[in-house]
This record gives sequence, C-alpha cells and structure tokens, in this order.
Amino acid sequence: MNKLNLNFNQIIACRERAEAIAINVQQFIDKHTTVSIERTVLRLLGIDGIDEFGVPIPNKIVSDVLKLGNLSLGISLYMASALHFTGLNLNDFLAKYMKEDLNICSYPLIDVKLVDDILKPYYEKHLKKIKNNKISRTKFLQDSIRESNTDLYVIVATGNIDEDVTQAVAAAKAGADIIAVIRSTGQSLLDFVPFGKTTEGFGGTYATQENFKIMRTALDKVYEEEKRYIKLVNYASGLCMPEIAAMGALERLDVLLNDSMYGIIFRDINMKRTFVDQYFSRLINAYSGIIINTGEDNYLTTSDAVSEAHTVLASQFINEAFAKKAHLPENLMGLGHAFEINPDVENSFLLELAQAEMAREIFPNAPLKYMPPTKYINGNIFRAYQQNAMFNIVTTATNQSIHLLGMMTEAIHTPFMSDRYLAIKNAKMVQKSMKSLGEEIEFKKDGLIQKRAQTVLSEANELLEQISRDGMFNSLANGVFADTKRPIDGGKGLDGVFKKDKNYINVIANRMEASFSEN
Amino acid sequence: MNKLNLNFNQIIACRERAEAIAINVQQFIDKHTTVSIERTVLRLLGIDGIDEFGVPIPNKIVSDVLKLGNLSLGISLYMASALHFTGLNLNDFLAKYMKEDLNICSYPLIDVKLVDDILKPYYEKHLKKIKNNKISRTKFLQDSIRESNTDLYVIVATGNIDEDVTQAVAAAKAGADIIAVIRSTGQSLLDFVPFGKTTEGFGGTYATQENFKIMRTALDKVYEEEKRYIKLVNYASGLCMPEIAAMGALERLDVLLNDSMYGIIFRDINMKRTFVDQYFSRLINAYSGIIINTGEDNYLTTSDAVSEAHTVLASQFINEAFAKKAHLPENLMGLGHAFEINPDVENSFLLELAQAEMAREIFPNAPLKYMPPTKYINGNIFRAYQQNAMFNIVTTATNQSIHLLGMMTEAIHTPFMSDRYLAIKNAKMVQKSMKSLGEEIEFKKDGLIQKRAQTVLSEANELLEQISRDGMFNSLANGVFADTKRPIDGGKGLDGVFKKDKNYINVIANRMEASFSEN
Amino acid sequence: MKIKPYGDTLNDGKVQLSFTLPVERSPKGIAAAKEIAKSMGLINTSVVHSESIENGFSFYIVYGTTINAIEFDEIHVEEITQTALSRKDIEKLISEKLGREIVFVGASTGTDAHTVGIDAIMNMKGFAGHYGLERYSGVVAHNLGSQVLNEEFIKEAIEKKADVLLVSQTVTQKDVHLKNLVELVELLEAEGLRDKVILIVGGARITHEIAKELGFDAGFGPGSFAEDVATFAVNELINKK
Amino acid sequence: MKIKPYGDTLNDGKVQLSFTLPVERSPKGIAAAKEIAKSMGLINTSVVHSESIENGFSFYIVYGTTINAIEFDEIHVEEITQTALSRKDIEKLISEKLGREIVFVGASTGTDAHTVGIDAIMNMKGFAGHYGLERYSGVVAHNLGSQVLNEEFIKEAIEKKADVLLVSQTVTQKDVHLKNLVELVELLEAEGLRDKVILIVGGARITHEIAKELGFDAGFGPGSFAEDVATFAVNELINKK
Ligand code: B12
Ligand code: B12
Ligand SMILES: Cc1ncc(COP(=O)(O)O)c(C=O)c1O
Ligand SMILES: Cc1ncc(COP(=O)(O)O)c(C=O)c1O
Repeated sequence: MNKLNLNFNQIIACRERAEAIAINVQQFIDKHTTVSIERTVLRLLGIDGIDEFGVPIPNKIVSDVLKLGNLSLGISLYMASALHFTGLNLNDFLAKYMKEDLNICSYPLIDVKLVDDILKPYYEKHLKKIKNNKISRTKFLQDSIRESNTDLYVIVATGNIDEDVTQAVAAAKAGADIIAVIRSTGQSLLDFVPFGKTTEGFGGTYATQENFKIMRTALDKVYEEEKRYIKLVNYASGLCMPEIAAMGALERLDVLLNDSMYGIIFRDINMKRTFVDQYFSRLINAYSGIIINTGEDNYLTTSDAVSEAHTVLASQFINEAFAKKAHLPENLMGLGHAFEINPDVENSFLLELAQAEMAREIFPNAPLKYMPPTKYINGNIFRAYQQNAMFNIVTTATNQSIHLLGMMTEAIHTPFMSDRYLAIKNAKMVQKSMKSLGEEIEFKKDGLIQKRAQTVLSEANELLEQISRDGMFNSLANGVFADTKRPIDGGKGLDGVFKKDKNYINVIANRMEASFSEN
Repeated sequence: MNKLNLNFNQIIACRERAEAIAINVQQFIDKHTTVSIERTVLRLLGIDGIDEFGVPIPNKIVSDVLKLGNLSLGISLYMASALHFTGLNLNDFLAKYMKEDLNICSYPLIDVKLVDDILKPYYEKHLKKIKNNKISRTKFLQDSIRESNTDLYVIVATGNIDEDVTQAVAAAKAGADIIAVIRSTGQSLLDFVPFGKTTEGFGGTYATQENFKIMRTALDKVYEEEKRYIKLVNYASGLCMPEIAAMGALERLDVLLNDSMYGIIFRDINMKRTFVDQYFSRLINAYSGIIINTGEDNYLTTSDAVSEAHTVLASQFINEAFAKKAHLPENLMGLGHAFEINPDVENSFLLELAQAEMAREIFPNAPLKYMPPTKYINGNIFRAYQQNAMFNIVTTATNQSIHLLGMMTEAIHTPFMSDRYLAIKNAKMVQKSMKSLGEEIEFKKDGLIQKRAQTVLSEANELLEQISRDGMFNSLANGVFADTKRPIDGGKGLDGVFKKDKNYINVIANRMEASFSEN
Repeated sequence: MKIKPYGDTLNDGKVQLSFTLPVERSPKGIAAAKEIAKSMGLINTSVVHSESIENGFSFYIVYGTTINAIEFDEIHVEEITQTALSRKDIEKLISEKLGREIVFVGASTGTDAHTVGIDAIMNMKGFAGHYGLERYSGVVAHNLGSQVLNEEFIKEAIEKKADVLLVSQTVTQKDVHLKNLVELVELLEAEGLRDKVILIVGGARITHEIAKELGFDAGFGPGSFAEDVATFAVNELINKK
Repeated sequence: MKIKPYGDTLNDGKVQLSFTLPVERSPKGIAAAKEIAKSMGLINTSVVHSESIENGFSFYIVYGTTINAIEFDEIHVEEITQTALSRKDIEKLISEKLGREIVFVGASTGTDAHTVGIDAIMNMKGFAGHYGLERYSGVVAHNLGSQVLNEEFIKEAIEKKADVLLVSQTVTQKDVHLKNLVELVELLEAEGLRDKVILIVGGARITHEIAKELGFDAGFGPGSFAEDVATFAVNELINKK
C-alpha cells in the first residue's frame, strides 16, 4: 500500500537509526537489573500474597536482599540457595519463612550453576500456565466472530472492580472488542503491586492479580454467550512494569500498556530504571503473546500535534527497535499514535488523515493503537461526540487496528456507562456506513495530504539522526519528546537499579531468551 | 469537473427528455390562468389589505369576477375598466370600492389594447421597487464577507414572528448565512395569504408580507453590524404560489421554496392548478433575482433513498427545464436533493457522497439545495448530531451551495435556539477542519462511488424517457415520484383554474416576459 | 425497589442536563445555571460547559446528582398488554371469531400531512418488513391520506361502515394534535358514533396513556406495526360482540 | 428579574436531560424515566428516546418544562472582580509598589500528574498566546512539576521563600482533589505558614467559590491565564504590605 507516495529509503534510514539508538540503550540494560525484575522472578516462581502489614511477599524477600545481601547477584540465587539449604519445597519454605520471620540471606550461597535446576520445577509450572494461556487465546480468537479488522477499545475506570465488571460486560455486549481497566491515579508510582480484590480507587481501579482474574472471568463469560472473545487490557508502565507483565501473562490479559518513555515523561520515573524494567517486561509479553501498547499518543497532550507530529513517528521507530530487541514479533507491537490536532486548525482533519495513513503504511503489520481526541475536547458533549465521529472516520478510512473510543465526557469525568455505550454506537455507525471508504478514496498526487505525510517522515528521520548522535538518555534530558525534560538521574525509582554481578542469574530471563533462540 | 466519470451523452439525453416533458406541460400552462395568478396581478398593482371580515382585498376583487364576471379574461381587464370608467386613481378607487361595497364587474369592459396603458403607472412603481431590491441585494452580496462557497441555512419556526426574529438574529450572528421562516402547518392549503404581523402559528409562522418585512429589517440590521448579508427564505409552494412570490419580491426575500411537484405530492394540491401557478411565480422570481428551491429532497422521506435516488435526479432535470421556460438563469435554480439513506445501509455514506457529487457535476452552476438527514433521525440527539456531522462532511467534500443544517432534535420538535446554535457549530467545525477535502480526495476508478453515480444517472435517463412517453400528468397519476399517486383532477384548488380567453390579458406577465426578451 | 439514575455506580443518581438561559454568558450566568439545576433537586452540580449563543443568550451543560429515588415497583403503566399476534393468527381470529370482513378507515387528520406513519400501518407494503393492513385477508382498509378534516373523516367512516377508525397525528407543536383529537371525539359523540367504532390514534408522540386520556380506545407510538393495531382492534371487536 | 430556561419562547422553561436507569428498557422503564423527570419538578415531560444499553440498563433522553424560575438579580457570585492587567502593567506594579522580586512556587500536587494547566500559567511559553509567569520581569517562578506531595511542596516553598503558592489539581474523581487541597491548608496552618503566603489553586473543576470554601485565597478555572493570577497575587501582596 502506498497511497501517500512515501520515500521508502527514508523509512529504511529511520529504522536503521532507531536500531542504533536501541542498541545503545540495550548495552545499558544488559548490565543492570532492578528490584521489580527480581520481584517478577519470584512471582513467576509462584510467590504471591502479602504479609501482616500488607507488604507483598516478593517485596519482602527482595528487601531482605537489599538489607543484608547483594541484589546484583539476582534473587534467583538467593531463592535457590534457601531451598537448597532448607531442603524444603517452595511452599513449605515460604510458610516457614513467613512464620519464623526469616531472612532470605540467612543461607550460604550455592554455585550459580545449580540455581536453574533447583528453580526449574517452580517456574516451569507457571511458564506452562502462560503458554497455555497463549494457546487458549489463539483458539478463542480463531473461533470468534469479528465484524471488522478494527478492535473497538473502551475503558472502565470506576475504582471498584465489581462496578467495572458491570460496565465492561455492558460495553462488550454493546460491541466493544477490548476492555481496559484503567489504574487508580498514583499506582504507577508505587514500588509494589497491591494485592487482592479492590473496590476503591481514584480515576481508575488498582491493577491487582485478583482484579485481573475477576475481569478475565467476566469477559470469558461474554465469550461463552456471544462467541466474541473480548480482549482485556491493563497498564504495565510504571515502577512495577515487569511484575504487571507477569501477572498479566498468568491471568491471560491480551494487551498491556508498556512503555518506558511514558513512565519517564508522564510519571517522572527514572529512565535507567524503566528502560531496564521494560526489557524484561517485554520479554514476558513476547513469551505470552501479549500485545504491547506504546504511549506516543500522550506526547501530543503536552506538545503541539501539528509541529511535533514527527516526534510521535520517531518514537514509534525507537519503540519498534526496543520491541525487536525483546523478541516481540510485529503483530504484538501496538505502537501508539493519536488524533490530537486542534480542530480549529484549517484542514486539521486532512492532517490527521495523513498522519494515520502514514503510520499504517510504515508499520503495516503492527496492531497500531490509535487514540481519540482528548486535549481539544471540552465540556460541550455534543461537540465532543462530533470530534469522536471524525476520529472514527479516520480509523475507518485508514484501517487502524486498536481503536480507542473517544468519550463525549472526556473533559468531565471517567466514562459513565451511557458515555461508553454512545461511543460504541458512534463508531459502529461509521464502520458500517463508511465501510469501504479506505479502498474507495485516493489522495491527490502531491496534494496537501501526501505532502504532509512526506514532511513528517523526513522530520522524523532528522530527529532520529539527532537522537542517535546525542544518545537516548541525553535526548530525553534535552526534552525531545512531549516538551518535557527529565534528568538522567532524576525521577522515581533509580534506587531500585543495580549493576549485575558477573555471576548474576535470572532463571526466567534465561529460560525465555533460550525459548526465543530455539525458534 | 468529472470525478465520477459520468457519461456526458446521458446527461444531454436527460436534458432533452426533460425539455420535451416541460414543453408539453407548458402548452397546458400557456392556456390557463388561476385565481392566485390574478390576485398576484392585483398585488403588483399595489393592492393589499383586508376587509372587515379579514378577507384580503385581492381575494375580494377576484371573487367579484368569479361571481359576476369572467376570470378567463384576466383581472387586468376588469381593473383597468374600473379605473377607466370611474376616472379614479387606484387608491381612490379602492377606497370607494371598499366603502361602497362595489363589485368590480360593475363597469363596462374596455378594449384590451387600452389595459396596459391604464395599469402601467401602478405596476411600474412596484416592479421598480422589485428591480431596486434586486440591485440592493447584488450590492449587499458583493460587499459581504463570506468564508465559504456554501451558505449555511437554518430555519426558525416558533409561530411567533417576534420570537422568530430573536432566534434568527442569534443564528445569523452565530454564523448562519440563510434564515428560513417556516410556515404554519396548513397555510399552503389556504387559498389566500394572511395579512399583517402574526404571533401564533403551528410548526411555523404564517407567511405574510408584514412578517417578511419584519424579518428582512432584522436581518438587514445584522448586515449593518457584521457586514454579512443574511439571505431570507420563505415558502411559495401551495395554493398562493405566485402571490407569495410577489410579496417576496417586494420585501426582498432572497430564496423561495417554489415547486409544484412538492405541492402535488405532499400537500395534495391539484396538479393543473399548481403547474399554472408555478410558471407565473417563477417568472416573478426570475425577474426579481430570487433563487428558487425545489423539493426533490422530500421524495426520499416517503420512498427509499437507495432504490429511488434516480427519481430525485429525474425530477431535478424536469425542474430545470420548467425553470428555463420561466426565464430563470442557472444561478437561480436551487434544485433540491437530500442525505436520506438509512445509515444502517452498508456504505451508505459512500452512496450519499456519490449522489451529492453527481448532482454537483450535472448542475455545476445551480445553487443546489442540500437537505440534511431527517427520516432516519430518531430521538437520540447524540446520534443525530453525528449524522448531521456526516452530512456536513458530504457538503464540504462536494461543494454544495445551500446547505440546510440538520437539527439534533429533528425527530422531536421544531428547533430550539440551542439546537440551531449547535448545528451551526457542527457545520463550522467541518468546514474548517476539512476545508480542502473535496480537492484532495479522488474516487477510485470504477469503484463503488463512481459506479453508483453512473447507475443513478442511467436510471434517471430511463425514467425521463418513460415520463416523456406517458406525459407528466399521467406520470404523477401513476405515482412515479415519492411513491405517491395523485389523480389528474383530484386534490385542492382545481376550481381556481381557468382557461384563458383569446382576449385574456395579464399586464404583469406581459411586462416581465417582454423584459426577458429584451435581454 | 427504589431506583435512581446510574452513572458509573449503582444509585449514584447522575444525570446530564442542558438548557439555554436568556442572559449573557458570565460567571453570574453560570451560577444561574447551577441554581436552575439545584432547583430541580440536584446536588453536586457541575456546570461543565457554558457558551454564549449570541444576542443575549447562553447555553449550559450541567451534570449533577438527583436526590430523588423512585419506587420502581409502584409504577403503573397504561399499557396494551396483549402481545401482538402474527398476521396469520389475526386472519384466523377474524374468520373464526367474527366471521366477517372488518373495515378500517384511516387518515392523517386536521392539517397534518404526515402520511408515512399511517401508510406504514395501512398500506400493502407496510413498514420495516411488516405488511400493512391492506394485505390482511378479512380486512378492508381505506387509507384516506393526509389533511383530512375531522368532519370529512367521519363522513367517510359512516359511508364506508367503518368498524375501526385509525387516526395519525405527527405535528404536536403547541399541542395542535390534542385539540384536533379531542374535537374528533366530541364530533363522534355528537353523532352518536363514538361507541359504535373502535377509535385508535397513533404517532411519534402518542402513547396509550395519552390516547386513553383523550377518550380513544388505544394509542400507538413509534415502533408499532399493523400486527399490534390489528391484534388490539380484532380483540376489542370480539369482546364487543 | 425572574428567569427560566429558554427553548424557543421566552420563559418556556425547556430543558433537556439524559440518564441511565438500572432496569431493562420497557414501557415501565420509560414511565420510570418520566417519573424521574417529574421528580425534578419538570412538567410536560416527553421521553424522546429510550434504548437498551445491555445487561439490565437502559438509557433515556427526556425533554420537559421546569416550573422553577430563579431570581437572577439575587444571584451572588464569589468572583474575582479585578480585571486582569496586562503583563506590562503587572511588571510596573511590582517594581513600583513592591519594589522587589516576588517568588511563585507551583506544582501539580498529590498524585496528580497533569501539568499542562500549571505549565500554562507558569512556563515561559504560556498558553494560547499568553506568556507564562516565568517571562515576567520582577517574578521568580519555580514550577516543581507533577505528583509533588504536600509535604515536599511546603518544604520547597520554605526553601525558595515563596510569596505565592500555586497548586494545580485536575483529577477530581471521588473528590480526591478536595482531600488533597484541604490537607495542604492544614499542613500550612500547622507550620504557621498559611498567613505568610498567597495560596492559589487552579484546575478544570476549580472555581473561586470552591477555593474560598477550602481555605484558599483564590481559585482559577478553565480559560485562566498568567495575567489573571499575577494580577490577583500582586494586588494581594500590595494590600498585605
Ligand atoms: C417525513 C417528514 C415530513 C414529510 C412528510 C411526507 C409524508 N408524506 O408523510 C414532509 C417533508 C412533507 C414534512 C413536512 C412537514 N413537517 Co415533517 N417530518 C418528517 C419526518 C422527517 C419523519 C416523519 C416520519 O415519516 N416518520 C416515520 C414514521 C414511520 O414514523 P411515525 O410517523 O412515528 O409512525 C410510526 C408510529 O408513530 C405509528 N403510527 C403513526 N401513525 C399511526 C396511526 C395509527 C392509527 C397507528 C396505530 C400507529 C401510527 O406507527 C408508525 C410505524 O411504527 C419528521 C422528523 C422525524 N425524523 O421524525 C418531521 C416532523 C414530524 N415534521 C415536522 C414539521 C413541523 C413539519 C411541517 C409542519 C413543517 C412546515 N411547517 O412546513 C411540514 C408540514 C407538514 C404538515 N402540514 O403536517 C416536525 C413536527 C414537530 C412537532 N413535534 O410538532 C418534525 C418532528 C420535524 C421537526 N423537528 O421539526 N415532514
Ligand atoms: C492531557 C491529559 C492527560 C495527560 C497529562 C499530561 C501532562 N503532562 O499533563 C496524560 C495522558 C498523562 C493523562 C493521564 C491521566 N489522566 Co488525564 N487528561 C488529560 C486531558 C486530555 C487534558 C487536560 C489538559 O491538559 N487540559 C488543558 C489545560 C490547559 O487545562 P487545565 O488543566 O484545565 O488548565 C487551565 C485551568 O484549569 C487553569 N489552571 C489549571 N491549573 C492551574 C493552577 C493554577 C495555580 C492556576 C492559577 C490556574 C490553573 O489554567 C489553565 C489554563 O487556562 C483531560 C481531558 C480534557 N480534555 O480535559 C484528561 C483528564 C483530566 N484525565 C483524567 C484522568 C482520570 C487521568 C488518569 C488519572 C487516568 C488513569 N487512571 O491513568 C491519568 C493519570 C494522571 C494522574 N496521575 O494524575 C480525567 C480526570 C477525571 C476526573 N474529573 O477526575 C480527565 C478529565 C479525562 C477523563 N474524562 O477521564 N491525562
Ligand atoms: C503507555 C502507557 N502506559 C501507561 C499508561 C497509564 O499509566 P498510569 O496508570 O500511570 O496512569 C498510559 C496512559 O495513557 C500509557 O499511555
Ligand atoms: C419545495 C417546498 N415547498 C414548500 C415547502 C413547505 O411547504 P409547507 O409550508 O406547505 O409546509 C417545502 C418544505 O419542505 C418544500 O420542500
């Protein structure tokens, strides 16, 4: 497809530059681990639950090592050593550990070579579960009735998982294909994952494994009733990125928002911390067949969508390169972009159309995530409904994959049930009445639409060149994205980053990486 | 412009067939006059006002002739004879006539050759006024600021002319270019025009000359304030078609709904009556520079917009031919069409786009009147707002001239002030954000859009062929338009039609026709 | 069961409203909009949008929480409870229980020229896949069209020996339909005909409740089909026998 | 002057409302929707749309006439009455009347990560063509960014010798902003700082009235610019002198 007459050499150049940028960051990543990565290892061994103070056991164990051990060696070693010396199985050991208030560092460390053998039975059990989830998902999707290539995505955000279920099921039955449970404000800055079912959150519902399970069960019921598999989304970006990825894999989530750049820019998370976390979390996603969604769309909420369009594209190239490094196939790369141009700009719709078509042509196999207008939505719900219709039109004309529905009350509150319902109807009307629009219209040669796409592409190329020259860390410090500058050693979570010892071991990462080289 | 790859020979064939149909009807028209035509003559001599029972003086005079004279000779003869024999000027005669309750037939009839000389001073005065109106309009329009080639048209319909003014001025200031004052339900079946200012109507406000003046004055004030000339519309179709045309010309209306076919089908007005009326009323419009609007859009409210699209096009060709006969130049032919396909029809938007573009290409110089979705609007005001946005998009993409704004409350009530305001904002957002859409997109060769237009054109051609074979009267009796059959001698108003005597004279028609052959 | 509107939590009472005020947009206008909402028993009101609509008017969108719950179980609806039979069953009922043709006379009356509704019910073709009364065996359907004055309508009904009168009314502005409908009932009563016919009205703003109030036997709103009307009418005629 | 909402005739009282009910769509649901509207003091209510929204819920759109008029002239608004000065005039005022630099410390506090609002007010570039405070001569503007906890915010304010504190709050779900704002006032009082600073809050759902209620000196909603805040703050500082 080449409706825009894009310069293919430029696209290749962009990919090469992004690759160079990613390689550079990857060198840093490969040398480091984080508290969250180590907790994730524990979770995938099967360690869950909280202590009497509400502290998750994975956190408790990792802080033992922080206090008395050396996390640079990896929690795998400590865990294996403990099991080795106590001679207990994991369950019994954990019971004893909790009851007697032991420290995981109380045991002599064993030879690294023995670690994998000791831990294998535990992690295999959970990786098996994850593989099975992947198989079931594939089957469900094959058997599902689908009316369109575009998945309609809505959010629920009541703060109460039971109410979320009510809303999600109603939305699914009304035609939504994907349900995202937005997290409570502030969760992404917690350096632990809350535990159990929750019914109180602000602007969203806590992401907990139990909440994942509750929602998955509810949506699987919709599948039984309607033979439509409803994809479930949650948000991994934040201080617990890999842990949430692991939980998502275990509970058969289908999509995870998973983007360091979002954490750095919009949550002021330290860049070193989150790049390292991101690699491991994406590895898990790749292993589990979970689509990642990246957050480039957010850039346009703080910077201008007309002049900064190329930053979105540049970042998509970088995110693609990062994703490749983590073995994600293209069909799991849900790169983000957004319809955020001020509608008062003359021909803004044509610019949006150019941008969306461009993303589609440059990333033809990626399940692109397209975000609705948010910034220029105001309290006029009628106007918002129209803007959302225009957004829906662009998706239908350019065949986007994951289509987040705009809400008429975007500027007011997290969606009411009726807001979501009306949003679905809006999209459905467009999908049906404009079904073949994409095939039927062409863009004038060298017209405004073609030229716009060409310009954005070449600006992205320049920006990538500059970033590859300055390095990713410096570029973020200089504020290349979203008009936001983040110091390399600033932000939250840097104290959770550790240089790997030469004896460092991570049984899960090893196992997963091996599985990818097998294929 | 030929984005649709239409067959030009077919267009020419359609025009020829429509011409043949119109010539046939014109033969009937030329032989007849109606009560309303004769009353119009009186009005253009300057006769206005009502008697003590509320009967308009023109009606009173014409009924004198119905009772004691022979209307086939034309009212001009009676009027001239009366003035000749009383030796009074028109004013004095009227005063005497009213005071003494005279009958216009009381005077011996003079030689037809003298009639024009006697009446000339009176009608010249009013035709002069009309010419001046035309000149002022041209000047206002030249001096006006215009943002787009498309005029946004909204209706007011409170029933109360004062409230209408409030609403009209608000709408004009919010960006409306054209204001139509909808008539009260039932007025079109009255065989007289109500007199004076009115403040009570149902579903609309009575069309009276005084109401015209009140609204014209209010809109001219907007011009003074904003340097934007606001066009004023009213509705002529009905039993008083030519009278309203005359009143409109005198009060500087700019557009008149003026279509016999509408009256026949949707008001059950007798076809002979209204064809005859239509000719004279369009002559007046042509003379006054008033745009006519035809009512083909209405067909799709009773018959299916997908299968009967060609009836709209066929009727437009016929209306064009009728208009030519009445000396209307193309730039006054506001042929009607509508966006009325069920939005549940797959690709309905593409069909609408094809239809609108087709009308634009076939009638490139006509100020096409494009009607919004009405039939498939329901009480869901949000859905309606979206449908209206989609309609607005088609207009912007196909460059329609007179764009009636859809109301989100179409299925509920005649518009509230806020409905109209929101409708204008909706259209403005589309006009701005999609400004160059029409130039920038092309339609796939032999794709769905092109094929649809080609099919509709060829079906219209066939229908025109059939109508030219059966004759217009029989075709209407057979229900070719709007699934509605109307017997040739049925409906309202046939008793107001008269065969012209060989001595028939109509000083106004003569003068106007002469003026056209002068040019 | 007490119920309240639902936003995103059961019984949170959330409602959206919009209206215009005849004042300029200003902080005072916004406060006035809030007052209007409060006067409707709303709390936690939030004027989420305000806009000048020119010429001394302004438009407001408000969200709020209504404090009133209503007792759902106590709601009583004047409702036509029979479920519609199929055309076949109706035809059987007519031939078996009435044993004669029944005559429907219908029109869009007064100054109303909207015929799509009455056509949908009466004409052969019907509406949305439901055939109209004309198609029913055992039914004679006379559709008089539009703008039929009440007097003329009654005259035709007598002439055609109507069993059932069908009236369609679409224009409701300034309650013009109510006047026209009441007039019809009065005329029928004056002629001593009211009890001799089944009198039915339909239209976009018609409900069974309104129809009963006005003295009609039944009323049908949007989404009605010939089956609904025929089921009701035939059953009434059988009951009357 | 008594005023009512306006549909198409002065004081016709027309309002539109919409809401969801936790019941299936049915004639009873529609009647319930009407009851809800009536319970809000509406008459001539008309349920113009009803739709099932799946899973035991239904959506309604209602038009009606409110019987309540409100007394417009009696409405009192807590309003910042000073009209905003231009940047130039503000700078002049600072140098002439205060004769020293004034220090603004601002942040999006608590868990709130929305910075566009506070950036619009404080950063060089400003918003919609209005430069931010950073650009003002005589002003030192420290924008601490987002997710700044109240304790940290106060610490920075003390350190930077703030004259004016600017707080931005965007997330209002479950009134999370109110708790956070009240907490800030309490902490400032506990530290004996409340009277030493001008305390200002802004955000999409903030009004001057709410701000005053919460113990702030002023509140700014949508459409505010640096000029508005600066005018208020500088005048307050001059008054305090
Ligand atoms: C089509 C239409 C027209 C067409 C009518 C063509 C025709 N031959 O019927 C035309 C263009 C001519 C027209 C003209 C006017 N219209 Co009109 N029109 C409409 C429109 C778009 C659709 C109505 C329709 O056909 N609905 C489809 C049918 C199937 O639905 P229905 O009538 O409700 O019928 C169903 C049920 O109600 C029921 N039913 C109906 N009748 C009966 C009878 C019986 C016995 C039974 C059992 C059941 C039954 O069964 C039907 C099937 O389910 C509506 C807006 C809208 N979207 O609703 C405006 C609308 C009805 N029109 C309106 C107006 C004001 C007019 C005019 C008066 C405007 C003017 N001043 O010129 C004119 C004049 C008409 C007149 N004198 O009556 C207003 C009425 C406002 C009000 N509430 O009073 C509306 C709502 C538009 C608006 N917002 O202003 N109109
Ligand atoms: C942009 C945006 C984001 C961006 C923020 C990026 C950034 N760096 O700021 C991103 C994508 C990161 C984001 C995330 C979230 N968002 Co957000 N977001 C928005 C959005 C689209 C626009 C807000 C905005 O920038 N407005 C433009 C600015 C200029 O307006 P403003 O803030 O009102 O500022 C003006 C005035 O209020 C005033 N002002 C503001 N602050 C101050 C301070 C002072 C001192 C003064 C004087 C004046 C002043 O002056 C400004 C200029 O006139 C709104 C929806 C909308 N259209 O409003 C949702 C919205 C605010 N977000 C919302 C939510 C829930 C979230 C999340 C919590 C969702 C989640 N659970 O993940 C997250 C997390 C954020 C968190 N922890 O706080 C909700 C809030 C619902 C509610 N009422 O509680 C909204 C309304 C969307 C929705 N309908 O759900 N969001
Ligand atoms: C990439 C990405 N991750 C995560 C989130 C949500 O993060 P949080 O839970 O911190 O609000 C978003 C929200 O838009 C996002 O775009
Ligand atoms: C051509 C034409 N004439 C007249 C009218 C209005 O006629 P009436 O005043 O009879 O409602 C319309 C309304 O749509 C129309 O399309």
